[in-house]
Amino acid sequence: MFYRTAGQFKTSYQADHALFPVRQDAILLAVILVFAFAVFPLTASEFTFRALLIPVLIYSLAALGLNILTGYAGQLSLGTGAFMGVGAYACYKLISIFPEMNIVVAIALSGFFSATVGVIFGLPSLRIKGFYLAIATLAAQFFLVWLFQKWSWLYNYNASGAIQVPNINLFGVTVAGPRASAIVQYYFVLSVVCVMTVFAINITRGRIGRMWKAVRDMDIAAELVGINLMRTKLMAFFVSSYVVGIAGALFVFLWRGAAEANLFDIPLSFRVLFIAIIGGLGSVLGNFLGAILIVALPVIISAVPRALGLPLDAATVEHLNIMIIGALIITFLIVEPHGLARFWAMIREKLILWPFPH
Amino acid sequence: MDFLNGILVKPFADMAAAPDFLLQVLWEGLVGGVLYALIALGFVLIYKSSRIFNFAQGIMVVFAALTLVGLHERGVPALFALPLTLLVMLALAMAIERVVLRPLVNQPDIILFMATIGITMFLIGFGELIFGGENKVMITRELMIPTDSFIFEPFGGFVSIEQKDLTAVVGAVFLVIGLLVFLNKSKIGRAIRALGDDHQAALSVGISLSTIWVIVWFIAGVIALATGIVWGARAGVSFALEVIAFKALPVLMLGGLESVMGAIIGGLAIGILEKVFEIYWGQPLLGGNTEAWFAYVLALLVLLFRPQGLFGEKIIERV
Amino acid sequence: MAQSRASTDTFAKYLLLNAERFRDRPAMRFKDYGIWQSWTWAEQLDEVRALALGLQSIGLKRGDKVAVIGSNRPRLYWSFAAVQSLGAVPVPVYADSVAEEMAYVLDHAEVKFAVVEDQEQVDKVLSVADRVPALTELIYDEPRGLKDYDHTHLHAYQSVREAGLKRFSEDADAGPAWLAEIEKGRGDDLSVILYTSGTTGRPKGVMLSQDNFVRSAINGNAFDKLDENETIIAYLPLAWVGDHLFSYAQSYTAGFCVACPESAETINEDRREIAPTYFFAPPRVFETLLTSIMVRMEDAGRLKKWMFDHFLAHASKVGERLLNGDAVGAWDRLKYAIGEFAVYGPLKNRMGLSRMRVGYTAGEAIGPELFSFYRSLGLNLKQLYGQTEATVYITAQADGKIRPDTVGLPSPEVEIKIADTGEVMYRSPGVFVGYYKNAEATRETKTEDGWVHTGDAGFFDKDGQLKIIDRAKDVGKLSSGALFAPKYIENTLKFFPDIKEAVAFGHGREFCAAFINIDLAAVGSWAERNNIAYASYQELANHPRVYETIAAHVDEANRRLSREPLMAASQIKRFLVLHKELDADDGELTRTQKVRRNFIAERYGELIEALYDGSSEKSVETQVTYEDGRKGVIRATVRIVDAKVHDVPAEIMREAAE
Amino acid sequence: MNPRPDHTQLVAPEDGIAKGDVLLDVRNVSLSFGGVKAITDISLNVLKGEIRAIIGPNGAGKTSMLNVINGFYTPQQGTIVFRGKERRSMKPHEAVGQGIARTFQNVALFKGMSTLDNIMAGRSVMMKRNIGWQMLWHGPALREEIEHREKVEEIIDFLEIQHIRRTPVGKLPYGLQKRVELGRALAMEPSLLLLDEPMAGMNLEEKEDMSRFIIDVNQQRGTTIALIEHDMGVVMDLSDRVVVLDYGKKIADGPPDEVKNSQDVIDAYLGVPH
Repeated sequence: MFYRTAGQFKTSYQADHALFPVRQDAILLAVILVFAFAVFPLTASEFTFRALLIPVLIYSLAALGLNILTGYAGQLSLGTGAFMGVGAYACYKLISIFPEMNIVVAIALSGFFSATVGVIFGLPSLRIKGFYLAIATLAAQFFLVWLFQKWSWLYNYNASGAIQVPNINLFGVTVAGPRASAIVQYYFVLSVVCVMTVFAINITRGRIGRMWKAVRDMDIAAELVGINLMRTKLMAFFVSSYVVGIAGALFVFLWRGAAEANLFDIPLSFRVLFIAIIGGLGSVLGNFLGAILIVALPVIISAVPRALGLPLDAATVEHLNIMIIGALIITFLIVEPHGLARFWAMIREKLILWPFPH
Repeated sequence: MDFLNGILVKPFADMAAAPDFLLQVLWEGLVGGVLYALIALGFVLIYKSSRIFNFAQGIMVVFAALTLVGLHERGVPALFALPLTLLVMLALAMAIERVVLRPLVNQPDIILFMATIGITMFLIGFGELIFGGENKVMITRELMIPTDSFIFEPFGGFVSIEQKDLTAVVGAVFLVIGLLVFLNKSKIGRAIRALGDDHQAALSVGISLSTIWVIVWFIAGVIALATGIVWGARAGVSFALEVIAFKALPVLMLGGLESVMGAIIGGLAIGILEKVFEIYWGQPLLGGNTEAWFAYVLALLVLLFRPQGLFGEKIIERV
Repeated sequence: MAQSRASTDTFAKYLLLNAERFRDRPAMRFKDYGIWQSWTWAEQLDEVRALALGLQSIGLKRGDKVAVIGSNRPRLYWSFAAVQSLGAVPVPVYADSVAEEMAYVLDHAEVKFAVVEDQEQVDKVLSVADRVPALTELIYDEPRGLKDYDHTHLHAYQSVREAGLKRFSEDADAGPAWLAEIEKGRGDDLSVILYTSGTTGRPKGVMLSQDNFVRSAINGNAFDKLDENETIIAYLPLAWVGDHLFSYAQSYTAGFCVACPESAETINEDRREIAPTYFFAPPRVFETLLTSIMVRMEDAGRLKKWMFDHFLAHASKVGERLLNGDAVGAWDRLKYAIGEFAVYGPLKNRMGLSRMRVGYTAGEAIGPELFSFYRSLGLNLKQLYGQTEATVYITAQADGKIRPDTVGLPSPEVEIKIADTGEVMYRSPGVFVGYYKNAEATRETKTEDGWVHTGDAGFFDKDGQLKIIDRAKDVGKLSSGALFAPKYIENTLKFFPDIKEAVAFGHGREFCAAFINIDLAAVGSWAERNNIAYASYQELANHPRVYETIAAHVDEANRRLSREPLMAASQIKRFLVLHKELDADDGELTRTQKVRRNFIAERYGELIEALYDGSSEKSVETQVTYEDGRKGVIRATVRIVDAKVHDVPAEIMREAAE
Repeated sequence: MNPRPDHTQLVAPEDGIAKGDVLLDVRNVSLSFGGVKAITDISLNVLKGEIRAIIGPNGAGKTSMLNVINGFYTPQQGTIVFRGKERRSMKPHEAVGQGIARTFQNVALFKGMSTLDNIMAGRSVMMKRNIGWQMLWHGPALREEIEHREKVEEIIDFLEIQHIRRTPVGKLPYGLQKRVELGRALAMEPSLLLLDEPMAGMNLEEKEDMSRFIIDVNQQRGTTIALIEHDMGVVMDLSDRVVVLDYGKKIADGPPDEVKNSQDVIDAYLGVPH
């Protein structure tokens, strides 16, 4: 209905390979970006920034990283939380050792640490497939979290065993630490997420993305068209863990402000996995949709009874929350196993074909 | 040199020096291993019959135990609460079949796997909502499980074996034997075993797929209850127990997803080895708590050499 | 080299002019290799020059005839211009002609060269080459599969083009000489010879001059205010005069861009991408489009279907009035605007007609309901009445006040008179030079003072708009003396999407009867939804429930005919559903898909007799030609059904009586 | 001026072997799986520029033979000489590097990807821009992408699959999937193209189309083709030379006419017991 594609034709492959070959998609994105960069910052409250906007962005990025590995390259991972931890701890150590280091550089570098660890734990993927690999990634999860606890050098021998983010300035503005304002942190996270998303889109739509998808869809055939399975899989682990590591660094530095080892435990891994799956595997957009749902849900669940005058205690809300998320996951899987992104794709398809049903 | 000594020599010297303590460690490991094996068994049954990697198996253990204790707390006599809990598990199996499995039949493995994670979360939330999130004590005595200890004194030392652990081991052995008899001798059992290979063949036995699924999930529920009672008696009943579900996963990797024997042997091996490693290497050298990951790393190393697990069938790739 | 418009009397000169005035504007697009390959006017000039010089170097001379055979692709359009620039005459031939037909045309036109699309056409031409003595060189566009052919007289377009490019770059005189050759061109030079597929007899070669096309095109451009900003999609046969006018002559004179689709399968997709601003199609195309819309909407959800039907009903109420600029109430306007957003706009978008400013249906009469449907959506669709002999334009509807039952006012510079026999005659700058090598036919058609017989019966209504009833020779009388206009009846029947083709009989008979062809797409989809299994067209056509459906349509058609005083007598009393689809390969349709009534009457004589002798079924054997030219026989028992005849409503009787 | 390529770019690469010389020589190869012999001491060669057929009843070892040739299986005995280089084993992706491409008996396409992407995937090996450029997309990565897209479009044009360019291959009918798979193999610009039952499961019309494509590939591009086919009739029309396998052994080798009349072949197809 809104998608009037008639008259949009391409006279060159450049145009055909544009990010949004359909004009309406570009308009839609522009609208969203205006909201993200202008409308939200002007209207959002401190609570909205901290409870919704910033976590949505960070979880989206983490899910994007996981999606690269699981959705594009087909390698199921249950250890995302730990890899986020590697990014966070790496960033913490970098800032501790080089206090003058620019925070952007520190975050960018910390991704390389998680990427390296990711590749090491990705090595078994060359021999192990499917669920066996999924379980193998749990080895990384448990081992790394154990390491975060036991290796006190990582948290600068703090008695609490936790890492605490100091105040960090960027071009004279405090972006991290107790003094940082939410709006600054929001803009920082938003910018990083935008840049990473663009990179991810570009990689996934080009040669490397095709190789990943080939390995995912049929690894034997991929090998027989000349794709080097080892390099392709490890590349996926590298890129995925890099993005996840960045998300981990943002998670602690731009949002939580402090972290203990168990923050990166299994529940975090699963939350990111849910976001990726509910959002839609093999899609970039889905990560954002999934993150919005998973982050907003508890907020809504606690807000609705309050609005209805049924005050629930915090524990009940927490239990309800878990239960509803569980039920939602099942419902989503039944209704649309390919996630919210596919849901949107179908709506978009309907709008393009409108008024025809197919 | 000290380091190498610490890894290669000292642990064995310690073992030799205190064989009674080693025996105690082995026993503790064995009991843990029995529990791992039981949970893994639940996984294997479900995987074999429906190709579902049931992540919820661990939480079913907790849920079963919680239901039992919770019912008792609300005044249901223990011996009545037990069959009632079994009924709840049956209802759960039916609900899962109806609400989750049937609509998701023929979906890719990963989707079903995710669905079981959904079940897991639902059960956690549901269980806590009804029975509360605090730690509970297993009604060991009410179920007439002995709680004393046998004390032995081999090698001039001291080994204590708790009677409830012994009961657990003996009970588990009977449970497994019963299960194997059921799977091999009964019509339904054979159908379940056939299902893993070929849906059509299984259907030709004359039992509907739904029925088989309900039965399988119910059996998994029974195993979960048994595990829950034993584990609850050792560690108390709360959702913190769910970590044991994760313990069962490396067992599966070692034993292979489809092998009943693999689950049992893998479970015992991991139970014993992780205990021994923790006591003799982990605590002195690595700051302890290595049980958190030992099983996984071990399984991972084994898989690197045998990608299908110790008991899995070799996969021949065809094009 | 500046050219003024006044002196541009040939298309080659227009090419030079456009390369100057529209240098970097698009002239041609072609969906190939996944994108719209595009050429500006300057590039188009380069292409045409290269081809012309290449053709010259393999011996093409002024006055030679060059056959052009294939689908709509830039290189074939360029060959028109290249051939004309050298003073030779292109003869476009229908690409789907069987070898037999092609042999006749090629030989009759004495073609010396042939520019063809691909291996299929090369094979066809080679298979009849011994019957075309004048033919010396064959040029093909698509090299696939032709590698191992003997290339002594066979040339790849690419190599001819390259030879031309080489000549142009190496020989400093070649370019100027070519320009000089173009300068020699005159308006009264022959521009093309178009063979009309004629309903009877051998095709006739209509000779049209440069002037015919240039002046008709300029008049047409002015009439519809067409300029260089238009885009059209070229998809109708090259050999059809309409395509030659719209996609070639008007493009050159107005300077607009012509887009060629990727293949026959992707035409709808391609049209949507291009979204032409100027569009032409025979009624058949609009019919197919409407059928596919309705078929696809069948599967829509209840709510959507209701909305669709509701807004279409509203459109049919006020849409045309809005388009005609009549007064419409504010509420209706608002509702129409909502409809535009929810239904009409998206629908036009899916059809690829969102940007259409001017659309024509031509070639034959369009059903009024069909016509109104498109107009009610806000599409400026108009009717055009024309002929090859007139270089298309005889009458056309002007923007604004349009009535579906007339074909409009005389086109600019066209004079029209109605002969005593009721036949429409015209005189215009587009009137053809003559039939090639057929002076007798020319004399029969064109009078000394330039009036041309159209062969159609018609009259002017009170607004001065021309109304066409039928072919002059087809209009007959029932034995009662009442008028029998078969095409009118057929069009009434063809309004129903389930009916693809109909042939009405009744001249000299007591009553009117009809053959009906079902539309396989529409009826097949209906059958699928109703779980009716069928293996073939024949089986489906003979299905009792299909007969029921068709009977209901015939009944409705009769009801409509009964409301027309002139037609009420020729309601359909009996009909049958034909056991095979009428097919041009069997000679039942013309290449432009018009029914060849006399041929059909002859071929199915027994069935016609059965219609009138009261029998309820008839066994027949019919010879068919398959796509590859093999022949076969199909046997069928065709059932004949009676239809109900309606009384003429009283108020119409009164009107008629007044 | 607008360049419009004329199917001239995609020809079989120069591999230093003259037309008619031996391109591939399989020497005394034996292969068994855990004691079951799949191939027993088979020698055969493929000449540059020919269409070579390998036929035989089910279980004759045809697919195993292809798997040996392109490195998926390592034979226990015997060697393979390709383009003058001798080898016993190599990784399948190395075989691709040497110029061997293949299709599969049960279509092995990347189901989640479009026709275009599937064929593009066939050119992965030839694309070189690293991840840094890929991230930026514009510039070298895009240029490379377009360069290969042009070649892929030629293949799409050649195989007449324009209308399904954007369709996910999982949704295509079987016959078209086979065609896409051929396209993907062609995209690799192979010296030797291995086709595993290219016409299995097709109706007559699809078979005719596929035969035409195979012949066109061979004649226009000069690609050497070795194919396995079950349908004797098709093979006899298509191929220059035929080798017949039965129970892992070679029972005949030669031009179609000769092979057709061989008693061993007739027996094998009629199922005469050994």
